[in-house]
Amino acid sequence: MSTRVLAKRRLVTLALLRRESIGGLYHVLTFEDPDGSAAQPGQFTMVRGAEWGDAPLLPRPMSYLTAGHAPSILIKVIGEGTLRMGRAEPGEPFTLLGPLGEPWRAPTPGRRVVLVAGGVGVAPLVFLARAIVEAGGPKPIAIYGGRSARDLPLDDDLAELTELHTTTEDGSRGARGRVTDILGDLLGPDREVFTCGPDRMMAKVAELCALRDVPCEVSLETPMACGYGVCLGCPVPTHDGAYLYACTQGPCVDARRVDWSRGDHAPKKGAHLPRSQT
Amino acid sequence: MSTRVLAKRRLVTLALLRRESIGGLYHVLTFEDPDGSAAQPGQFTMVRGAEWGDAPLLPRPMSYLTAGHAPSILIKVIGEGTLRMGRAEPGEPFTLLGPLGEPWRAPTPGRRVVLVAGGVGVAPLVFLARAIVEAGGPKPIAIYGGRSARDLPLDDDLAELTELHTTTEDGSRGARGRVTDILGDLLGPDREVFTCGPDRMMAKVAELCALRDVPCEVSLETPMACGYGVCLGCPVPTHDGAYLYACTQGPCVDARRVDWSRGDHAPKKGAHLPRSQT
Amino acid sequence: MTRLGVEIGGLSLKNPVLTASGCFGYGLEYDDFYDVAELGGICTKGLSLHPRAGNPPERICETPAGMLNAIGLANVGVEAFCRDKLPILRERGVTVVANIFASSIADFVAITERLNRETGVAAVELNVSCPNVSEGGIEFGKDARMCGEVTRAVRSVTKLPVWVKMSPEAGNIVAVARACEEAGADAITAINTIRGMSIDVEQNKLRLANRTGGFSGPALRPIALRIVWEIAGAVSIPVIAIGGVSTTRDALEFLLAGATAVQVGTANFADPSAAKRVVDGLRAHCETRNVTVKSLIGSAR
Amino acid sequence: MTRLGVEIGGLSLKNPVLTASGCFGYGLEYDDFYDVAELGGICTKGLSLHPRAGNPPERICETPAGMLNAIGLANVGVEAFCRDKLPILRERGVTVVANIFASSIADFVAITERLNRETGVAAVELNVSCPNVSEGGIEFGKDARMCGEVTRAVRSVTKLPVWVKMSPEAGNIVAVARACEEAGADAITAINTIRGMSIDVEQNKLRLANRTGGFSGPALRPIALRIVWEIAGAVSIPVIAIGGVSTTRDALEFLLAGATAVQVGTANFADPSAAKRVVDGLRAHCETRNVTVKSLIGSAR
Ligand SMILES: Cc1cc2nc3c(=O)[nH]c(=O)nc-3n(C[C@H](O)[C@H](O)[C@H](O)COP(=O)(O)OP(=O)(O)OC[C@H]3O[C@@H](n4cnc5c(N)ncnc54)[C@H](O)[C@@H]3O)c2cc1C
Ligand SMILES: Cc1cc2nc3c(=O)[nH]c(=O)nc-3n(C[C@H](O)[C@H](O)[C@H](O)COP(=O)(O)OP(=O)(O)OC[C@H]3O[C@@H](n4cnc5c(N)ncnc54)[C@H](O)[C@@H]3O)c2cc1C
Ligand SMILES: Cc1cc2nc3c(=O)[nH]c(=O)nc-3n(C[C@H](O)[C@H](O)[C@H](O)COP(=O)(O)O)c2cc1C
Ligand SMILES: Cc1cc2nc3c(=O)[nH]c(=O)nc-3n(C[C@H](O)[C@H](O)[C@H](O)COP(=O)(O)O)c2cc1C
Ligand code: FES
Ligand code: FES
Repeated sequence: MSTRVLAKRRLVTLALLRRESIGGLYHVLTFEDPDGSAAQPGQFTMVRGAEWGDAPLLPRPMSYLTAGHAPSILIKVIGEGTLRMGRAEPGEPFTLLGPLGEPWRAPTPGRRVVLVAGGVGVAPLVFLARAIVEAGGPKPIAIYGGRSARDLPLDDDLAELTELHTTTEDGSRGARGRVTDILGDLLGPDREVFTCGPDRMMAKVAELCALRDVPCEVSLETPMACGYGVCLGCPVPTHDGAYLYACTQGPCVDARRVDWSRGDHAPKKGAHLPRSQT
Repeated sequence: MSTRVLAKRRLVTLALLRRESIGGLYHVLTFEDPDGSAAQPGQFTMVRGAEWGDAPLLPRPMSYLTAGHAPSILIKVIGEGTLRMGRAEPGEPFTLLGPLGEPWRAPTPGRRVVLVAGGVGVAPLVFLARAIVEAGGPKPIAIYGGRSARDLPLDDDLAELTELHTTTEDGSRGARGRVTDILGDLLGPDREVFTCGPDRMMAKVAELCALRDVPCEVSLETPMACGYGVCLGCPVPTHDGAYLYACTQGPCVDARRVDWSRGDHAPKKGAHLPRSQT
Repeated sequence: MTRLGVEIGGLSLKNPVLTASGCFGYGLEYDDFYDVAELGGICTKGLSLHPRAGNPPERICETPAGMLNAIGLANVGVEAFCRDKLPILRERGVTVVANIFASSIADFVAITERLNRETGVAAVELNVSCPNVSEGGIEFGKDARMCGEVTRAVRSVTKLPVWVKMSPEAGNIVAVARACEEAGADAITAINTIRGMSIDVEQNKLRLANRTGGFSGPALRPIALRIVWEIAGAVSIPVIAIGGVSTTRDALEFLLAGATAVQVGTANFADPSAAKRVVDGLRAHCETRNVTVKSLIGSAR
Repeated sequence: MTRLGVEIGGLSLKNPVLTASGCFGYGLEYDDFYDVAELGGICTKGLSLHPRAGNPPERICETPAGMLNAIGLANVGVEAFCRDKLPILRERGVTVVANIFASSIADFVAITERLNRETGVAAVELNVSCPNVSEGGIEFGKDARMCGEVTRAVRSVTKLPVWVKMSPEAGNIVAVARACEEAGADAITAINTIRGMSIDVEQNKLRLANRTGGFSGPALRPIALRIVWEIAGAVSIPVIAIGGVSTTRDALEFLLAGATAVQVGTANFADPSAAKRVVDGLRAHCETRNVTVKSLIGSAR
């Protein structure tokens, strides 16, 4: 599966091939790429409607769900950009800048892969699971959690590719609770974890893995302006008091590098800064 | 036909029923209006895509081509707003604020109407011609000019409703030249003119009418922000050195009120102001 | 206490949403749309001592998520306003803030004295910051001392609440606001437009006859928000926010930053009911959360 | 003479398109896209005497047709730049403008002296106007006298062309530009960002950890254009325009207004080849019309 040689980054204008509305706020967008995308699992692309004009201004970072001649992304509608993506019609042109960032590192031979997914974080993990299975690797275990059954997009893909455990906070599917409630039982010395989802989930997963000395790879999510290393808008605090840049040094990194207690990954604090002004 | 009682202005969100591309840069957009629009010929509407977001910001003034339950407009693609209109698909929602402005005044009984159209200025004149014909009035004469045959959208509507004379600068349709080259022959004491088109054309039409003492009604075109009288962005110079506001005192006005030599209707001068700065 | 009500100096507003000067005419064009008395208030088009015809066309042009205007303060003059417009507004129960401007302190005082003779004016808003006329006061607006003087002069001749509208082009806007507070202003309004320019490159000419125009609309909002935050932290009188408000979300952004009320400007052009929509949206927001507008003010600080 | 070439002080640029500081890294991330040597030049991320880690997240957020950034001048420091980045750029024939900033005149001088020892630096651009760090120089940038002093000090220690980058927040930006011209600047760069703010109303918190951030992108363009017009009318050294340039049309707008060159900033984010597209577009524009870029400069004035 994935090698360390990363494909050349390209900015291409691709027509939307199809948009599948898969329930709730989720859609899968598939593009037509005559040249084919050589993205590896864990890499992402900066996506923008070619006809958006001056606003929304910035492209949106989206993990590849699949690559090749029909690259696809899974989106959750949360703001103006994803709203537009969620109502795009086939034929609509989008610019995609990619593949970007560090992919998932190659699974360690001899260790069984445990995927821990939350919400749209499932996309790069489905891509990874498919790559592992296609390469003939051992079927990964997956834990997939959300608030309710509606918040588990692509659960059927994961069910097909992995030994799947689901959790929902309201108990509407799988075990009631969170992924981290059942993760402990699935960790072991012959396992390794790949996780993508909300920060708080990933921080907790990283903590559990660290306690059990299980390797843990996370995919970081931060706002990004450029996605390719020039704006310095995507810092993630590291333990040495410095930052790593999620777009070029991530998004996939060893969980131990991240200082989950600092910065945006810590509880939101912006509003509670001391009140002195100007 | 049209009476002086103007319909209440409404801001409505209407779905695009169909867009007909009628060659060149021209499209006819027809909307679905369950309540029906009571617009009169010469009135306009401020049109904006309901999903445009923050840019383009302002609605675009467009003359009604038809009213009723399927109000329509003729657009020429010239910038970002009309570009978007020109690629809108059925179902796309638009906001329309209208009907706005002063319609054409009622034709004077006993006078034969001469319509002088240039480019998209044809829309409010087709509407007027249809109203006259439907009211059983005498068939209007029309002169319709453009650079070439491609620049005469809706010429067939006009041909059906009026005794049509066309002019093109390249001679590709009708007489070679401009509308004002043949207008003189069609003026007379029993005639009256309604004109809409580029400023320079209307200024010349107004001049010819004034010389022959033929009543002339023009439809003014200026940039507009609000379209309903509050921004004061649409002044047109009048002979008393003051301004009339095109959106509420126009767009249809007696040509004699306008001072064609001042302001935007005069040759562009903005760039040639004296150089003193700040 | 009502859920939406706020106080600005001595003045109670039924809700914190007003319309911005120059973007709402004299409030009389809205009969077809809604009852303007439902708003917290309206600010009139800027009134001068004598009527003004305004600048030649073009007066407006669009820019990314914003627009430029160089209306040149066309207005009917304070006399015609008092005679023709105010009686109708008063009759309808509209809370009317008279936005006024002049090129001398004497004229500011004269306009105020004319307004003193009327009932139905809720406050005067001093436009010391219009960018579009050479004598329009932006020089007042950029200078703390002069701004304070204008405020003091108007303050001394009227019992009406006095609001002063800030120019974002002042080098030290906080100092200007403080000077106005000291001079007796009841509230600070922020912000007026910033001067911008646009060139039609095909025709190689400036888009506005006046060359520059005031920049407004959503694009301006982040700058306005920063300035409102700064001023609200520096003065103890209420701050009324303006700049790119078109949705309830936008209004909340300013309220949370410390504004006591907001004014809706450019948004009226695309939607004449914009301000009414914001009132309704704030009401729904507060009802859902069972909070008052007052409790929201400054809560992000 | 080439069709696209321009001169800025003694420096000849092959075309009038540069990339703006902070929006292009150190010019080394573009191998996959195009040859950066095809540009008129690049301005480096702001360099300080010592490396800086920058501000905590969130550092960026989007606004209507614009964005805010509070990077906090994260950079590798002038030493590492000279050691690790400059040799590669020099090797490739890239025209490199070193954007530098400091909180004291002594540090501005020290950075410049370090750069003096290198070949391959085409000019220094003094960032006296970064809004995102308290010691970052915006106070220099708002004050004509101080700005002149910084310029004079740097001028006196280097033979490199000195460009000074204006803060749009100066109350009297023309006076600042003139002071820099008098102090020996070879060019004025305008503009840096204006401070803005954004609040997430759902979470009731500021979007940026630094509270305020610099406002950039298309939304800023009308303000930048007005300022460039004003400065170009007031100084006789070249003006290099920045602010929302993303298309050929935008670049032309500034050239016609009197700028000798433009810098492309935020537009690089959505399209890494944005600056190259503008070069190609200007070439096509000039070839079609058989004109030179020089002949366009200031032609709308
Ligand atoms: C490496 C990476 C991979 C991602 N993969 C996916 C994916 O596969 N599917 C998916 O639905 N989402 C994914 N996201 C999150 C996605 O980028 C945001 O949901 C999206 O940018 C929101 O845009 P908007 O316009 O709808 O929201 P708005 O709130 O309107 O966005 C405003 C601005 O904030 C930024 N922003 C808002 N939320 C986020 C966020 N959570 N992360 C980063 N930037 C944000 C936007 O990019 C934009 O610049 C990924 C993010 C990163 C960094
Ligand atoms: C009363 C009236 C009726 C009109 N009827 C029609 C019609 O039936 N069909 C049609 O195609 N056009 C009509 N126009 C012109 C039409 O409004 C403009 O072509 C349109 O606004 C251009 O928008 P844009 O975004 O494509 O161009 P841009 O150049 O991108 O527009 C930028 C800004 O300039 C304004 N603007 C640009 N050109 C004009 C113009 N000629 N007149 C007014 N504002 C302009 C736009 O509204 C916008 O605010 C009418 C104008 C008026 C005033
Ligand atoms: C067309 C127009 C005319 C304006 N006229 C005035 C005026 O007469 N007096 C004044 O104080 N402000 C005037 N303004 C400024 C607005 O009141 C407001 O401060 C500014 O537009 C920013 O708010 P907005 O972004 O909501 O429009 C005008 C603005 C516009 C767009
Ligand atoms: C993310 C980011 C970082 C920036 N960093 C710097 C910097 O280090 N030094 C500087 O002088 N300007 C910096 N700027 C300002 C830009 O160089 C430019 O002046 C501004 O963004 C306006 O141009 P634009 O609208 O084309 O982006 C930065 C801008 C952005 C968006
Ligand atoms: S997103 Fe620009 S550096 Fe990471
Ligand atoms: S367009 Fe606003 S007053 Fe006419």
